[in-house]
Amino acid sequence: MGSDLVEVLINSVKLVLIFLLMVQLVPILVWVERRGSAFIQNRYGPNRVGPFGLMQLLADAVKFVFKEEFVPGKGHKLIFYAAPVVALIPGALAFAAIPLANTFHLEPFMFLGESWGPYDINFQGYNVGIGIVFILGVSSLGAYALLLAGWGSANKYSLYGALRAVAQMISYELALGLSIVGAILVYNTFDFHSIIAQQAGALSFTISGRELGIPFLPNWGIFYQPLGAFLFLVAAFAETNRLPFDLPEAESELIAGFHTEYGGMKMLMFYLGEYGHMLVASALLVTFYFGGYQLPFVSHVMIEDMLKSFGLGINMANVLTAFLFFTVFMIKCLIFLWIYVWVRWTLPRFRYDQLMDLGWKTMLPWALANTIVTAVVVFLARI
Amino acid sequence: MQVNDMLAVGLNHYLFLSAIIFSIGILTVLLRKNLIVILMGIELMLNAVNLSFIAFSHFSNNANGPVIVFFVMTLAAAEAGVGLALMVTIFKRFKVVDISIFEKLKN
Amino acid sequence: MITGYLFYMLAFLLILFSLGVLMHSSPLFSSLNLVGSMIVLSAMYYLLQVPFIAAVQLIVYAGAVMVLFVMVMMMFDLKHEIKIFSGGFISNAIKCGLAGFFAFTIGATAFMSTEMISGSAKVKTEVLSVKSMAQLLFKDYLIEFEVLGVILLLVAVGAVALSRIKGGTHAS
Amino acid sequence: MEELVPIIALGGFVALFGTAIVVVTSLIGPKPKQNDVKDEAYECGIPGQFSGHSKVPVKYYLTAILFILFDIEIIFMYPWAVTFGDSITEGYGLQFLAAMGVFIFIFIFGLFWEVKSKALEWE
Repeated sequence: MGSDLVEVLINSVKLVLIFLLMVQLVPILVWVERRGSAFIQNRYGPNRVGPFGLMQLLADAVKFVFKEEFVPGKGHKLIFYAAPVVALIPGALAFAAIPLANTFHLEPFMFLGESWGPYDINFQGYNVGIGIVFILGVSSLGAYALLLAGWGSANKYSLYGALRAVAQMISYELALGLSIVGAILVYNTFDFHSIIAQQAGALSFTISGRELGIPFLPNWGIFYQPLGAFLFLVAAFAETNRLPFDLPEAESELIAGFHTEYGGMKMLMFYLGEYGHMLVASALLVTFYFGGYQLPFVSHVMIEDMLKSFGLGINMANVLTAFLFFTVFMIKCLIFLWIYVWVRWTLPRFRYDQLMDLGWKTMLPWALANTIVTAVVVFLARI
Repeated sequence: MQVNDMLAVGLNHYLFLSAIIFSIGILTVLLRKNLIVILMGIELMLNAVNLSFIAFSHFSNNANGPVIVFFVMTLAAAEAGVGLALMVTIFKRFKVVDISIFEKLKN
Repeated sequence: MITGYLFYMLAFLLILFSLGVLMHSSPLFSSLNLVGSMIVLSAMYYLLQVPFIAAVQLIVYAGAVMVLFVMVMMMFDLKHEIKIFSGGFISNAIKCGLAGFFAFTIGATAFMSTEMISGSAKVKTEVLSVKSMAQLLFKDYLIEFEVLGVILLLVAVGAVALSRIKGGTHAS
Repeated sequence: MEELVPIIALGGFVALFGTAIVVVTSLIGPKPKQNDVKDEAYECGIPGQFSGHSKVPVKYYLTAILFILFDIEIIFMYPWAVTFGDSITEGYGLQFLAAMGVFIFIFIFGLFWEVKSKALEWE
């Protein structure tokens, strides 16, 4: 975790901050979702509490805390309480593995009368090296929260909702996993830092030794893997149980799905898990296909030099650049999160058989075709 | 010195752990009545063997272990799939998932 | 140093979860304990510097096989079993004794050969790269790899065929 | 491996955080009054009908089993995809392509068979 006290301190604070970032984003996303859907449906949405209804979230949180504690009579108490806690973990673990900004360098500095450093600090919770496989592994644990919630509440609607949700999640996990194979073929690595570094600069292909470039487009993965990106986006919608794939929560059939019996803070924790999954999916999409934290055509060295020419110290310039890239990354993520809200009010809900057909008979073959075509093209281009 | 000796983990620590897990798996298979739990005991035994494969490969600097573990995982998953398919069929027929069903197979 | 602490912590958890599989009277909790031991094993593989296998352990075992187990448990809705062990006291004692003897034999062998193992083994410090694994998988073990593909196909066919068997009154 | 420490630390922290929320809200919130009707499973007002052995379609389980098998086949593609570029530059790309080609052919055959046999039909 670090070689000396300051590094351990920095890394611990970083972990907590990244988790709190995820947790704090949820109320904002709920606000965006409510205002956004109101905007799309031509109404106001929450607008009484605070400016633009921003304080509504705070009021809701207070209300959640003072809700009555309730466990269904036939339910299993331990499992019922454990499910929302389990729902939080996969999203948090996965999000902390994604780099949010460039690795920045700290020159030796004085702190508490001693000299510390130099450090190279990753703007991420931990660097696991196998990046995407780790995230797939951790997020596949998300199914347990649903199963535990469904079984623990001893309600047939909950159980059916949970089974539906799990069947849907695992079906689309295939398409999700296979759509990334094309991108891995292009990048030849699992590591996020390396993937992002390969997307720097302007778009350029190397086909059997000759260099072809399109100078006005950034070198983003979307131009290499358009079909893969689209399949990934659709599969991510299904993985997070969002409309048009929110069959597990179809209120006309299943009341509210696996969290029918939940209320108050426990319900909110399921929301945290769901929005955490959305955030991870958007962050992965940005990292794989939209250049990650990078600004198109601008490297972090250029910005650091520019800041230094304004008379800032080296450490200050590096930290400011990292925060700038962090902002860029969050803006890119928020654009995709807005697409989640947008699609919700644009497309109607699927029927369950249509959903399964789409997953198994449409997305899976297309993802397979994408993989084969990418492999052949990579082979022909590099030979 | 004493603490450092304790904390130096070698191959035999992993092998010993693997043996313990394997024995617990064997006991699960031998002692439990429920067929699905017996299947889980088999999974536990396979995992114990996987652990020793990985430990051997780690301490002898060899990449063969992980590849074989990969194969074992695949076969274990296949075995679990067919095994559970059988369990569901047995449950449909006998309404229990117990090794006592084997006594009823005579007629 | 830190590896030692991590090893003992993970080993303790692993044995605890495995005993949970063996001892818990509810099959559902047995399977949840097995999920726990799979996750701990994955952490242990990470400790042994094969992160790819650790992730595959999470995806295949914890994320797929055990989900199936837990799902089947929930479908059957099995109650706590009053009598969880088969056989009588004497036969169980013999079984326990045999398993204990087995563990003792392996453990004793492992400890007696301490000199040999720590003498000849050079501990690897770098992470096993996926590339060296893939080299083996797609060159040396090529036949086995393709055969595994066929086996998976056969299992898929078999599972579908087994699920088609009619019997009892359960909804199909 | 050093990175295991922060992963375990974050997992433990999140678990503690969640448990703390559950415990604290259960202490702060109003205590429930015991009530037989309230304890019943919520089924929109009609009397509860949850019995122990609810009939869950085997369909879900069949989907899960097919998922496992295809998931493993996809996992096998990951080390291949990562190594493929290097294998081309080192001169045995064709061999790698053929190895995975046969595997993917078996995959496609399996998928085709599943679709044909109506194992993936939902009514």
